[in-house]
Amino acid sequence: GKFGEYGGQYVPEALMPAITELTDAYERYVLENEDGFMDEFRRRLRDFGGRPTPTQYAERLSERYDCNVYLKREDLVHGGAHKLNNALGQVLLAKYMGKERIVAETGAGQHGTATAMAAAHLDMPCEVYMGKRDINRQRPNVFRMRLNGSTVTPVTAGRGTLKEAISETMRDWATNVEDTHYVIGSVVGPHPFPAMVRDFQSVISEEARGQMREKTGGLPDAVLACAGGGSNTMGAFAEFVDDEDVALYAVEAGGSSLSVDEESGVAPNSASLSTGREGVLHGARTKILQDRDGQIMESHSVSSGLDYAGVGPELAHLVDEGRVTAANVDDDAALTAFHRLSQLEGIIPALESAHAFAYLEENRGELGDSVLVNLSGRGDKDLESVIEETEKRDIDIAPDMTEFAGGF
Amino acid sequence: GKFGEYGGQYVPEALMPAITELTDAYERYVLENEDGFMDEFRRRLRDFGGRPTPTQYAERLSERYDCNVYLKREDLVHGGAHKLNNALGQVLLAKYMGKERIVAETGAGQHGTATAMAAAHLDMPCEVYMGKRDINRQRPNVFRMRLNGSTVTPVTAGRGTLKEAISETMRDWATNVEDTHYVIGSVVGPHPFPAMVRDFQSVISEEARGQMREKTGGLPDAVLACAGGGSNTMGAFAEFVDDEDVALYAVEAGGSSLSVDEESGVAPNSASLSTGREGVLHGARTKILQDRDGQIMESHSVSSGLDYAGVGPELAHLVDEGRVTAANVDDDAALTAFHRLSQLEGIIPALESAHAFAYLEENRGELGDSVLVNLSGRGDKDLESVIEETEKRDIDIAPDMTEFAGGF
Amino acid sequence: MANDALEAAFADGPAFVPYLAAGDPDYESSLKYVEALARGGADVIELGLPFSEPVAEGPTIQGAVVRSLEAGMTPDRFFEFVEDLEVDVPLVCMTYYNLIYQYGESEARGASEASGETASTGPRPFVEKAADVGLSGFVVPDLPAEEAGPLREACDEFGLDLVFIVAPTTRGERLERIMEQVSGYVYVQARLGVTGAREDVSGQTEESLDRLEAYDVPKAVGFGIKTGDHAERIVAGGADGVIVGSALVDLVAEGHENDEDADAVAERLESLARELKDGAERGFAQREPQAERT
Amino acid sequence: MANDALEAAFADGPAFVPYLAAGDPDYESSLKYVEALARGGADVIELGLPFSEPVAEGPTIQGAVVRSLEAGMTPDRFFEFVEDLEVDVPLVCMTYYNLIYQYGESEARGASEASGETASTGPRPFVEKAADVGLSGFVVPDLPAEEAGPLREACDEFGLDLVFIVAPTTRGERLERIMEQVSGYVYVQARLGVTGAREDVSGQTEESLDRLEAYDVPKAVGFGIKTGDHAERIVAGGADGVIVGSALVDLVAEGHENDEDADAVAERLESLARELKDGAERGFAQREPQAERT
Repeated sequence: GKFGEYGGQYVPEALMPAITELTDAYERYVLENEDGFMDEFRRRLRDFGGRPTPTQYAERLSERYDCNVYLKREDLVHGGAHKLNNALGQVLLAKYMGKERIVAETGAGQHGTATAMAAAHLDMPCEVYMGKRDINRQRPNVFRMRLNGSTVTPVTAGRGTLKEAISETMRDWATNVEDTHYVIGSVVGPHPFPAMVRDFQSVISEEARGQMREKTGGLPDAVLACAGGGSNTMGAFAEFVDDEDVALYAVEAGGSSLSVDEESGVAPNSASLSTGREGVLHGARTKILQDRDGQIMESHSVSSGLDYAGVGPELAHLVDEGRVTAANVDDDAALTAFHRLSQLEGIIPALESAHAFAYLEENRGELGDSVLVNLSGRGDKDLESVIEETEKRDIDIAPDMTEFAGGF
Repeated sequence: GKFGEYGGQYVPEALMPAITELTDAYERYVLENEDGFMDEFRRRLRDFGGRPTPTQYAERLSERYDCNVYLKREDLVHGGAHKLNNALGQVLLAKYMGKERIVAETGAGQHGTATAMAAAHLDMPCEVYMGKRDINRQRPNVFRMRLNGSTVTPVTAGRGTLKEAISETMRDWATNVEDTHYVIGSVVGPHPFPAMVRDFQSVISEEARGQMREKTGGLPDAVLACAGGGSNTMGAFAEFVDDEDVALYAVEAGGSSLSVDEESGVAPNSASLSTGREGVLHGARTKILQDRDGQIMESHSVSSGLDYAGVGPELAHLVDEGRVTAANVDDDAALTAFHRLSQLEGIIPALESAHAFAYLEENRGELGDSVLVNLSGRGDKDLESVIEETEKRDIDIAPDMTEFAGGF
Repeated sequence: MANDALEAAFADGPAFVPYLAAGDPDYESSLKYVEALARGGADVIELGLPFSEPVAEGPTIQGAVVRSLEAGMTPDRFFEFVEDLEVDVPLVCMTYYNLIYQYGESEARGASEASGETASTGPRPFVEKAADVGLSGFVVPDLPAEEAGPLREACDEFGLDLVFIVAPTTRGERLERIMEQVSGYVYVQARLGVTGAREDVSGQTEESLDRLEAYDVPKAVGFGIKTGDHAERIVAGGADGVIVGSALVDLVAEGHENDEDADAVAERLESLARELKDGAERGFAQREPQAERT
Repeated sequence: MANDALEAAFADGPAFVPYLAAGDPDYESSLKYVEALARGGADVIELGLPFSEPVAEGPTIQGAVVRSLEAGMTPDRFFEFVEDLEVDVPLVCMTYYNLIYQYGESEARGASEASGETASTGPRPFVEKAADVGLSGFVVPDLPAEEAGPLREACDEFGLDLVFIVAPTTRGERLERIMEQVSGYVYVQARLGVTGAREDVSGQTEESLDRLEAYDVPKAVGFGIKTGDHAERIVAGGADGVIVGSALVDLVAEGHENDEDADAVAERLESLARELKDGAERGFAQREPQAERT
């Protein structure tokens, strides 16, 4: 359960037996494919989730950057992002474990909607905790969860965003631990979550590695993925970690600045790998945005899906080891990359994924001849944010926003 | 260019040479795979579009209906619907023909967004005509087209909906016919469009037929698809037409009533196959919603994508021949089916596709042991409509709408 | 073929062929407007029977279509309109094929509703009725030669002409196919696009006229002609007639918007008609020597 | 292990162990409140050092955490607070591990910033400081026995106790592992869930006490105890002490919301403390004969 110094199980005692039980189930079902769990998981990922997703050669980006750019198209997964890979795996595992209820937290709503879809598909009652402020910002996602039959419970504590929702979900779990499974949405939390979520997400790199070999006869020189909690990142990297010639770049949200405001407890970025400090949050030791005392900071990013003060412990370890390069781009660059990809490739990316493309733009020519970018999700969910954020800035490639001033 | 009495080329003389040129290109590139056109098309459909899409066994629907229900998951195609199959084919064909500009019309915005994506992908300038009223109702789709670099031109004629947009696009084409290709969005219009669009969409049934064989060792007893213009319908049926034991059901929008109001020129449905009369519209002879004199009626459906007064000539012919059964379900049934699928299967369907599921509900037990339903698109685009329309009705399985009263 | 009136209208010098939508903006005013065109020197009048989806028309004539439909125009009213008109020039019905086709369908439907059958009768009943009220022929913008068989037959049966449009893009075999079927006159579309008055005259016109030189049928040029000067240049360039629609409809629209007296509008229409007719005649006078044509 | 104060507090009859968050709702009032608890009969006091993500707490204690943080509570202020307190009962610091861990980190960072190195010092500096100001031990809700090694070592070094929580779900090997490490007392979590006052007493408590019977360390039961009656039943059921937090914090919150005088609130706290302490003692009196326990 450790990745170097990182990881572990820092949770209330009441949860420890559940975590032990989950660790056991993870080892048996996921690692050893007991009762054909992994076969069923892969089958459902295929038929329900739409896998495999393509690895696409991006003609116009390749031309622009004078290298071969490939896109791993996780935006095509059911629900519009890689999130389903994990949600489906965990809900299915909960079923194998005989659990009767699912809880999950969500920030922007992507993990919540993925879990709600998986729970409906597998006929499991599901309750999703979501900060009150996020609920107000992400009403379509709230509605989608409700449509799928899930209960969405507002969390009013603190600033009403993701980290409060995570804490609240841990409380529910601690209360109902005997019949409930907590579907954590990223490679964070206590062991076995970081390893398990990585394993469910590693289908991304497993497919991409084969597809790259098929298309190019070899492996890419670099793999780029955006990093918030790090689930798409670890998913995109996992099968390449042992390929030493493949450089791995985890691109975090640089937000509006890499500095922090300790007074107000706010970091105007979500760059835990780049600027965070080792600590313990939500069950694991990892890199965290925190003040001098150890109080957790409110993070910020134009992309709500990256907006988290921690990061997966394994990713933190791989960065420390030098295997993964931690990088970041700011809000402006991400937003510009969003517009660029939409126009050049006919793909509207999630603002999360746009960070990886912004890094590609900023480092053109320096990443090798063959670059694989994980397009972790589609941007339909971000349209309102894009209008709002584009209006504030002077992005010359953006379409005229006049007609959309103030949103839809 | 005829399907029995239906079809033909009823267009202004100025367009005839373009149509002749297109017919020639269709025969060479599409039918004969000249210059490897179809290979490139299929490759792009795979890598850019995300094909093949799965044929999924729907466990909970199967249980509910006591038969085996399979879903052809066109909702997983890039852009969220089958529309890209055709848009990508036509934009690519335009490139092979040396055209330098794309025009298209759109009603709800699905074909427009698909065309805008394909045009960006293939680096073709694109102008999309859209009724002013539709623009106001579908602002997110307008924004998506703009993001992809397309121009969206409002059409103020008439009631400002799809049929006016089609007429306006034909006018643009008639003006710029020498360097411009008109990407028609369905199996309608003058020959070769109905045949060509069917061929591009028939990848749906080609895949599904193979997938059903693989999954069940045979073919389904019935195939259900919703029908507006009929592109997903013909796509889902094409490869099954020769399988005489496979029953084919085209489910139209019954709207609020199958009657018509000749005085106001409005049909409160879009059931051209069920209630329309033979006539000539937008370049083809087919079944049309028209008044006694032959003036075209305004159609209506809760699903804007089915909201069209005509239907593909081949589909009209197959209905006359008895090969396809024309059916319809009303707005209430479609909306209820939308909620049912969302809750039972974790898939939020397009309101269009929901019509096919409503027919399944209404005819449970009568469609055979194995039923394939074409899930033509996802419902994210319909969330606002669903709120508005659900509020008006008493649908007991719908989630509580109070919080969403008045939209997002 | 059977009807001489149209060809005859082109026999003595250049023909001026104005267009108006019947019933625009209302039945009574429209009667006056069409009669004003006749007084202004029209040799043939194209009368539009409005269709809800006028795909070949620009904004001006779309406006006329909407006004006429809103005022209650229908095929039956159109035939009455023709009967009520007091003009002595040949009239051509310009409409879209569905209205022609449905006229027969709906008659047949009325007859067969009891029996539950639906018989497709095609365009014959419409043509028969047209002949009956004294129309001389048809222009059907969405009916290319390839689909025109049934209408052509009915026209032959009842002695009406079927005018076809030749576009700048119409060449070779297609041109021949059209010219085999055309009668009355050929409508030479001056430029690509849709109907509508323009500020200039297109070079495409001359090319088209050159292509048509070998054919014997009168050539009337339309699309974009707005003034006497345009008409002059077109006829000087070799056209046997000019077709003018949008410029005239603009006057009707203007009068309607300003709530003007129909007689005042009719006077302006007559005056513009005269200008156009005069322009055509000036152009015709310049036709010798033909060598000067570029 | 090294510190006898905690075990001693349980030696003479049942211990009443109240909890308050230090600095809630402000530094000065909080001092008064904690002192009131001591006057009300507290045998040990659990003092919360608030952490921004209190995952084990219910809404009541979350509220206390927010108030205290907003009033400026920090680890350094907390140590001052302990020094400023005038009470003569042992104090246990209840906090989350990151604050303990970071205290060392930030000290080390201060020292190493010039050299650019980052040394992980772990919990030792925090424990050293805690011993310095006279704290007797720790409860760390997010630190299970498996991860407690470094803190345990530091506690041993400086003679502090490390209290562990035993949940209703803690059994078998896990229980043994905890009981090997625990010192001072064991915090018996009366029910699943998070902290918070409840209307009833859970049957899970008795089961837990049964499981712990073999172990020698004092057993204090917490989670949900609200009244003297609750305390009575819990102690009658075999507990060596009762831990009460939310019911007391409720009084602090109430006073804060109503802008009450701190002394008035302190009085009510003292009174509730006394009720709870009395209840515990009544319960203890019923302990013989033990056979009556179901």
